[in-house]
Amino acid sequence: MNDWSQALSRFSDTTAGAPVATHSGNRGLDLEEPLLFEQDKPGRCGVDLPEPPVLVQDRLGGLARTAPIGLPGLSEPEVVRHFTRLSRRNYAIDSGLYPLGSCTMKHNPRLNEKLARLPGFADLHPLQPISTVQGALALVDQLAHWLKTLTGMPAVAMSPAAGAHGELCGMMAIRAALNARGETRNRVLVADSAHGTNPASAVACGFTVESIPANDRGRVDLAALKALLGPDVAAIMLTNPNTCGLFETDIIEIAEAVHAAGAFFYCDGANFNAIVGRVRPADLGIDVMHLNLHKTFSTPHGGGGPGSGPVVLAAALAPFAPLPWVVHGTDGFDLIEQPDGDAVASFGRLKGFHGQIGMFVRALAYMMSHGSDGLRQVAEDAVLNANYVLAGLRDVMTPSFDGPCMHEVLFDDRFLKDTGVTTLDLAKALIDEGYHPMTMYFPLVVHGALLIEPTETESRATLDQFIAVLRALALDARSGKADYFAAAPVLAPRRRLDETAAARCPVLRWTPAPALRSAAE
Amino acid sequence: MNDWSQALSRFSDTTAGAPVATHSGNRGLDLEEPLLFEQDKPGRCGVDLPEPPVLVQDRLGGLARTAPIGLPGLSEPEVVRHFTRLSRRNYAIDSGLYPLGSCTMKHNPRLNEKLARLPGFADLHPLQPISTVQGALALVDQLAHWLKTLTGMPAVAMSPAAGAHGELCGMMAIRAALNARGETRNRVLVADSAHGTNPASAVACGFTVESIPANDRGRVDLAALKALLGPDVAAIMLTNPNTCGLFETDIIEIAEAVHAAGAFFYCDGANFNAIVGRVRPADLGIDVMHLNLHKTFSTPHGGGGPGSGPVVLAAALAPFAPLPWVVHGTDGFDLIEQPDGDAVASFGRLKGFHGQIGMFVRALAYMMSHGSDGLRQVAEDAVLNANYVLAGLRDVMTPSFDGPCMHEVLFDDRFLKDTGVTTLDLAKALIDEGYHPMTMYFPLVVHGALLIEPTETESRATLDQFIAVLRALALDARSGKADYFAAAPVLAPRRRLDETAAARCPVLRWTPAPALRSAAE
Amino acid sequence: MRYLPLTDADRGAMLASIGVPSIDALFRDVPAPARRDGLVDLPRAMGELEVERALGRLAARNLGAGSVPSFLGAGAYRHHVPASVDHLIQRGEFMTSYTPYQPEVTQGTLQYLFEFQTQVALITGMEVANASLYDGASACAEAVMMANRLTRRRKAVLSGALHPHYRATTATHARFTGFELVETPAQPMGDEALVPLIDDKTACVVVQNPDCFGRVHDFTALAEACHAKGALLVVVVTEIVSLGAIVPPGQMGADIVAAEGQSIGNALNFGGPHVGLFATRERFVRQMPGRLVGQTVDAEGRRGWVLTLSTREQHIRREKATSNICTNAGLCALAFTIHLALLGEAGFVRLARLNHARACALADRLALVPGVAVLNDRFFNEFTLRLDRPAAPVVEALAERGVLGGVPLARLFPDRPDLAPLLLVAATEMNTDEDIESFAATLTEVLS
Amino acid sequence: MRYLPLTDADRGAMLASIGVPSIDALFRDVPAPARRDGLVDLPRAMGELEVERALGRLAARNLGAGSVPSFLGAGAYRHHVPASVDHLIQRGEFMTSYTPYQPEVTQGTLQYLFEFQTQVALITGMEVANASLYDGASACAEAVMMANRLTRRRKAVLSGALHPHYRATTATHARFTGFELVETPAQPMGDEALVPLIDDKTACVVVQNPDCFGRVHDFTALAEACHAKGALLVVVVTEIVSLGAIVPPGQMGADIVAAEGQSIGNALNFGGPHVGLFATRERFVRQMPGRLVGQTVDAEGRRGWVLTLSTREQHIRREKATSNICTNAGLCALAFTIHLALLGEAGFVRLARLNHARACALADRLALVPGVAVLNDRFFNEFTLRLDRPAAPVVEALAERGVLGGVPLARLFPDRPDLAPLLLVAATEMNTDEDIESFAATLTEVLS
Ligand SMILES: Cc1ncc(COP(=O)(O)O)c(C=O)c1O
Ligand SMILES: Cc1ncc(COP(=O)(O)O)c(C=O)c1O
Repeated sequence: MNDWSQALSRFSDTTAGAPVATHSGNRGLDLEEPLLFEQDKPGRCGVDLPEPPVLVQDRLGGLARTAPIGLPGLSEPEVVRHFTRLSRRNYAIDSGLYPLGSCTMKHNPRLNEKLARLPGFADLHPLQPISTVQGALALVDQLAHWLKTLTGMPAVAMSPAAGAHGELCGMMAIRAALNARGETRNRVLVADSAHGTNPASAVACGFTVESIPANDRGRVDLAALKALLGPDVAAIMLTNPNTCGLFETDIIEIAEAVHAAGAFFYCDGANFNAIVGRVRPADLGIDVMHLNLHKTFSTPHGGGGPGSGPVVLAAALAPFAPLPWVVHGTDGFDLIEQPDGDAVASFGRLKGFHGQIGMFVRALAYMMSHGSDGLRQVAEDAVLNANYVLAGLRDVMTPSFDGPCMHEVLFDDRFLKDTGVTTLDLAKALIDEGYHPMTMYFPLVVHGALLIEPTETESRATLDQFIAVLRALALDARSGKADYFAAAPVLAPRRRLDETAAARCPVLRWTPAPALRSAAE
Repeated sequence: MNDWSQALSRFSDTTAGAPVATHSGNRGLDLEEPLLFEQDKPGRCGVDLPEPPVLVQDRLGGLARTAPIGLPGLSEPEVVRHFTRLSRRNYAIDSGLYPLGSCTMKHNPRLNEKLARLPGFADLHPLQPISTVQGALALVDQLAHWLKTLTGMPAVAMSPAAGAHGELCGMMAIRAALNARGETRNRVLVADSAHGTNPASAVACGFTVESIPANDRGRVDLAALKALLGPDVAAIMLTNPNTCGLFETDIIEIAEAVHAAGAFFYCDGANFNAIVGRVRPADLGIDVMHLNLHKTFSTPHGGGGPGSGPVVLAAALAPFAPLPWVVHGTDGFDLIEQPDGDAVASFGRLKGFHGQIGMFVRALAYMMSHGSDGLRQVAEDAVLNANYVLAGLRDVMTPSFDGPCMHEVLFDDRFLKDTGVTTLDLAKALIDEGYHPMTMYFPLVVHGALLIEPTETESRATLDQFIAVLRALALDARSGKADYFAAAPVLAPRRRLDETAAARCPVLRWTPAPALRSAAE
Repeated sequence: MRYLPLTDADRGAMLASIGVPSIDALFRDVPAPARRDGLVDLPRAMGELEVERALGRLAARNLGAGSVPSFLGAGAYRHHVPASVDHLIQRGEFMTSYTPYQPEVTQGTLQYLFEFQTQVALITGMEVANASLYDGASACAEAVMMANRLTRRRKAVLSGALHPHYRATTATHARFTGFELVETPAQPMGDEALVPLIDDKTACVVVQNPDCFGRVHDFTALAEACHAKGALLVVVVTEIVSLGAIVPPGQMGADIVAAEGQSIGNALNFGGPHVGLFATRERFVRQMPGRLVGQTVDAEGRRGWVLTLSTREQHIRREKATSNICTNAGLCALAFTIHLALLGEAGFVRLARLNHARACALADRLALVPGVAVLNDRFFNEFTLRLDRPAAPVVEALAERGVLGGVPLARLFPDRPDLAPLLLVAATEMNTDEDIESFAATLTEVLS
Repeated sequence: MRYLPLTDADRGAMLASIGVPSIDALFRDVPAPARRDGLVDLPRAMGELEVERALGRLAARNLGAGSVPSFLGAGAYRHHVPASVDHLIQRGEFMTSYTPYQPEVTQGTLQYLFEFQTQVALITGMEVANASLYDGASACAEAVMMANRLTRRRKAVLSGALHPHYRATTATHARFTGFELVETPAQPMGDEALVPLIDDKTACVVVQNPDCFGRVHDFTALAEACHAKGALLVVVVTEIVSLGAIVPPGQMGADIVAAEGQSIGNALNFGGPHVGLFATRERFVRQMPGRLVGQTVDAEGRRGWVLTLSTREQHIRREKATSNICTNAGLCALAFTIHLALLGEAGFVRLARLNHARACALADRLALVPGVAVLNDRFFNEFTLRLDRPAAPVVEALAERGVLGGVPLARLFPDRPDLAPLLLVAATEMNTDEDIESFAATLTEVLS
């Protein structure tokens, strides 16, 4: 006869030491779920495949795998339940407001998912004869047309797989253009409020990075920038609107100064949502900019990708765009995959194949759905929502800068001074209230930053509740409830996690014995 | 300047009077959601349709709708979030064990969903020319072949939309056969452990119902049945395995007695999962039986349908099957939609069109996936799992009958005697533990019934934890924790709901003023 | 087998802890003659890819209505369903849960059913609606039986312009529960005289709007005539989208509305599953068939929903229940609720106007085809044509040329040779100008 | 617009509570010359149905690989993905959440990434893996740069049999970060001599298995030669399913594995999105690019997961980061994790065997076609043919006849006329006997 209680202790593992309200460790609809590897039954399989024919002799050249792999065996019902349960431990746009500044977490239409799955797109091999993929090439061409028109730029490189990849692409184009001019410029000036990928991308192209200080209005200090400019400066990297949620008011002068110094102007377009349809980067003097299709154009962020980061380019940089190029050929579209013909100056290839086509379908469907009128409305509503949040909170929290913001609003932690409550604590309290926290401690230019980006797909009622909750929490903080904040969250699937321990002795994979031990620790 | 706190009170409505841990009323990932109607913004729309051309004059004959309808206006993001949040307040098979006795809550494969959505099935109009739907008719024919083969019966009526609809169909066929024989028999004998639909269906065909008592072994009392049989008995209705989870051991003698009395034997096939592939109802002397495709053959229950309830028929009843009939015609398949030709004796039509075709695709995909071998294994594993639960609990709970059970196991509340804990309390405590409760207070033949049907798609590990939890709860009950049980559940989205109040003054729809009032009550 | 979590090792260990030697021991209650040792004569298990191929081949042998210009209606309509609808109904928490018997963990289902009931009541102009029935035809039969219970009368007058499937379904119930049906013959032209048929034995009159020839009617006077005789008016609606454009039955004085909801949120599915809508007056609710969700509060005073008035239902009342229905059309009702939530007031009205406009365009174009006459002067998105020859072979000829050109009334009224030349055609927002052109051109070709 | 919840009434009220007269006031920081009043020159908003039609037309202008017999590989493979995979990755909680920066409410993402890391480590035979990179080619470039960091050397030796896209991607990074590449020419026959190219300036040697001609290799000796010189061995895998059948790189002594994971769980997508796999030795982890999920406990001692070792990453280290990568391939990694969870040990091994068997059958059949020679004596599911003429036009001719007959190596090596007659063909579990027959028959026809 079994000792049934083992079945409990097994599950208590996952909540070892904790005072569990239930025998199972579950809490109503909040269900604990062990790792796949802890559910292994040898031989069990969630896919039925025909028995392979016995080969007289394989052609693996004596390299047939003999050692077991160690993958767990589960049935389909268990796998479906496993991932359903995991999904229920996530917050998402579909669940509620996700005001993560600089991430543009907007609604992801299901239409786009449906279209990306059409066999005519999803079931195409990248190396099929060009004659059999004319529709897919037309798709790339149409999306390129939308991006070029919205930015006012003459060319676009479609292959980068994300924003950072786009930065790399842009900086490489700049380097290639300089080489073509026979110039060696190695300095790149990056705004100190820039996202970490900016300096990292510049360095990945062999540049050295210096930071441009911000002025007290949260913008680039024009004088300081001019002082930094010189014959050895290859480019500057700014984000506009910048990561303080502010439009760079001097941007045209900045562009002129940069061009006068013979350098290029790279703009991080992650915040394009604030100005799409209302401002064309080309009109600001920008030479090159990446667009995060997974932000402004709503391709789902997917818990960390896949993304897509096309890069629009000024004429001076266009010839150096990476391969492949979709071009209009004699009969239909053609694909240039080698650095010859028109693409002879291309700096080369950034990834396998042609780009994030599946994301292109989604982004184009999104753009067509909005149209020129809808996209302009997107920018206006995104900015309106952010300013509405600012107006609702300015008297109880501390906005870092005066005046209206663009699509996101930046607060610092002065309003928490002497409360014993930190930016982090406030964010964790928001989790109990049913919200995803805002971006914290970024940008680095203010202390204890709280960067809130509601996006245009949030309703006024949602913002009203969010504002009311933040107002109430700000009040709580000032009324000495520091302990409440320090303990938060208490209603989520997990309390605060020990990140120090995780980094001190990293457990980066499951292994039979140790994992159980560490779980039982 | 807005009074932001209104935004809170609005939401507190939904938790009026309750001590809420948070300002928003949300609890981490457990999010409150108002009604659609409370999110209305006039003019807002989640679907973009082209502006209809202005008609010189409509052809509605002066009946154009003028009064507003009162539907709320929401955007797509709000609608997606609304229903995502609602879904997260449900328990489901995908989340965990759903041991609802007599409901056969088994895994629903996504393959079946995908196939049912193939345009070749989902996008067919029921009245297209027969020549354009040969594949769909072949599908019906193939599914019919599987059902006839598995039951050993010569005919099947495919159109019933659910089990109860199948019961109606079966009883109508019996009535039609009797009429054809020129016999008027009005009494139908129904086992007292039968599901409520059985007597209701019999009455809906104009029969009077009498109940057949069970013996102390939980089976039909053969002697009592024989005593009830007579020339005015049209049919008996039994469920086999019955709703006590027991196989009717005397079933063959019962069939003989029924037939000797000139009556028909209707079997409720809701529990076919216990015997599929191992026992053919035809071999038991059954004349007619419905099958719940949404139970045995895994079409999703969908929170209350749609289902499908084909009815297998003995030769004596086959001619009376309802319309339409799918038949093999001269060129391909044909559809008989009128009571003529072979179908001249058909008792008529039960619903619009041809049946639950979308469910047929799913059920056939399920059957093909299992095959004759897999379906037999289904019955064996379903029975094995139920007996495993019985073995794990027999010493701490009180099984109502001796011996092994079939696919479900019945306990009564004797083990709760003098604990102050009821069957209902125990079920509610299971909710906090992360389980859907078993079927309660059904069947009516035992006191405080707890009917547990794990199904074959639950793993041993899942059953081990379930058993362990029930053992622990049984112990808690006996150790005087009645208050804990009376209060349960406390971890679900809602505590126990006031069903009496709901029935006393029913609020069956939202109405602008009253709904708010009653919510605030 | 991919769906079965138990391994042979599990099975052995489980049999051991049960204390039986073999699985057969657990089937010992099965009488020996009925035990089967071998496998039934059916194919063995197939992998997902094989099943996909096999059923894919079957699907490929059908002509998908969306793959050609298509103009079929007659109780099932091809509308555009937003992608988010199908995404949301497939959420496991909706699709794989049971009827919401445990309200604490099924508030999701209960709340949307409450929203569904409200939507149905609003668009039909009625006071209350239930949580769905199987389909429109069975809802029609339930309506008549409910009228019988309410009036304690056993006669129903059916309009000849009621969809023949609805009439047949109702007739089946009449035959077995023994109530009387008075049916008038189907008349594609002219008004039918139903009032004279109403007497003090009449439980209800059943009419359809738009009717099965596509005509729209004002039933206000009929409702008054019914009420004057103590009878109820049952109005059937097979194209629910029509209620965005025409006066709702409730406003005409209907006592019960039985409708088909497929047009909103649901695919054609070759006829099923669809979703039956059922609405009536508040005072009749205790005689209503099907499930009802009601609002209440929980132990903490928070608003919530439960299944209510179950004393009408089979699981409580058994043979005394108002209906035998149990499983209904939950997930189709959810699709309906989501789609209508997306449409909202503005979208629903616009969708209806758009349908009417498409149908007007189609009627005007087809009227120009030699040998074709449009019979309706009033319609919503569907109307009747009289051809200069039997319609059925014409439709076959159209199908061969890649046009699904409507429903020949001979298919619905085989016993009415006089209706053989009639063709029922519908247009929705799915039909483009090109569709209409190619229909007209092909029809011209076929008729010439 | 259906995606925008604000109404004009909202906008007015919100502007009022902000205290500005118009939306333009909020854009006042935009320099006047850059302000645009009109709309950009692009189409206006479209409804869902219109967008569906427009993009449906584009999709219809492509020849879906599944609609004909298809034998393309060369870095992207057509495998069967169970329906449950695509269902689960579309759950809103996965698809619409961000990188898991808030672990308390993203345990779902974090746990599957931890499972993904473990799966990748297991099948490659390595100690640790990261949470994904963009794709195989970019992973290859990252591997070389990581080797440079680890060895503080700046020379990489690339096998000529490395996929040309991988080589090109790596070369791009080499050009801009200034490290040296030594490349051997592609040789479809015979072994290449890499060992002599390794010296004490060599950071790493990069090889591929199976290589871009489909050949499988044992790199054990090469690994020893690398280590003897203090260099690292980087093994690239473009067909990850092969690891179910052949000895994994880890067992051969690889120091870094850079692979493409598309074959498991992901569609072809015309080349993207795919998913880059990256695995290495535990002691190298702090030089690893990309995200890492680590196990820890929460304040109640319950096991949980977090993003860890972030001090390698750009958002902490900025210009000193090990890589600039931020967004990676999360959802594709989830598809990989789910599919591999379904396969498990038994299914993964069987799938690999099945692929090898299909390829053997294909090779045997094509070898019988006049004018065709099979070059490989050893392969997994892909091999190289030598035709009696240039392969590219042959492939075009095959496509016209409804067969996607592999990848002409001229497309990957345009600068190598000597490779023009070579055709790279792959077979997977998706290819039926009929597919193989019609390929062989059509090829015979085209070559005769
Ligand atoms: C301002 C900014 N720049 C660049 C990036 C990097 O984009 P991606 O994550 O797509 O690589 C981000 C993303 O968070 C960002 O917010
Ligand atoms: C034993 C039994 N009979 C009949 C039914 C009715 O089937 P349906 O709900 O499909 O109408 C059920 C469903 O719960 C049942 O359990």
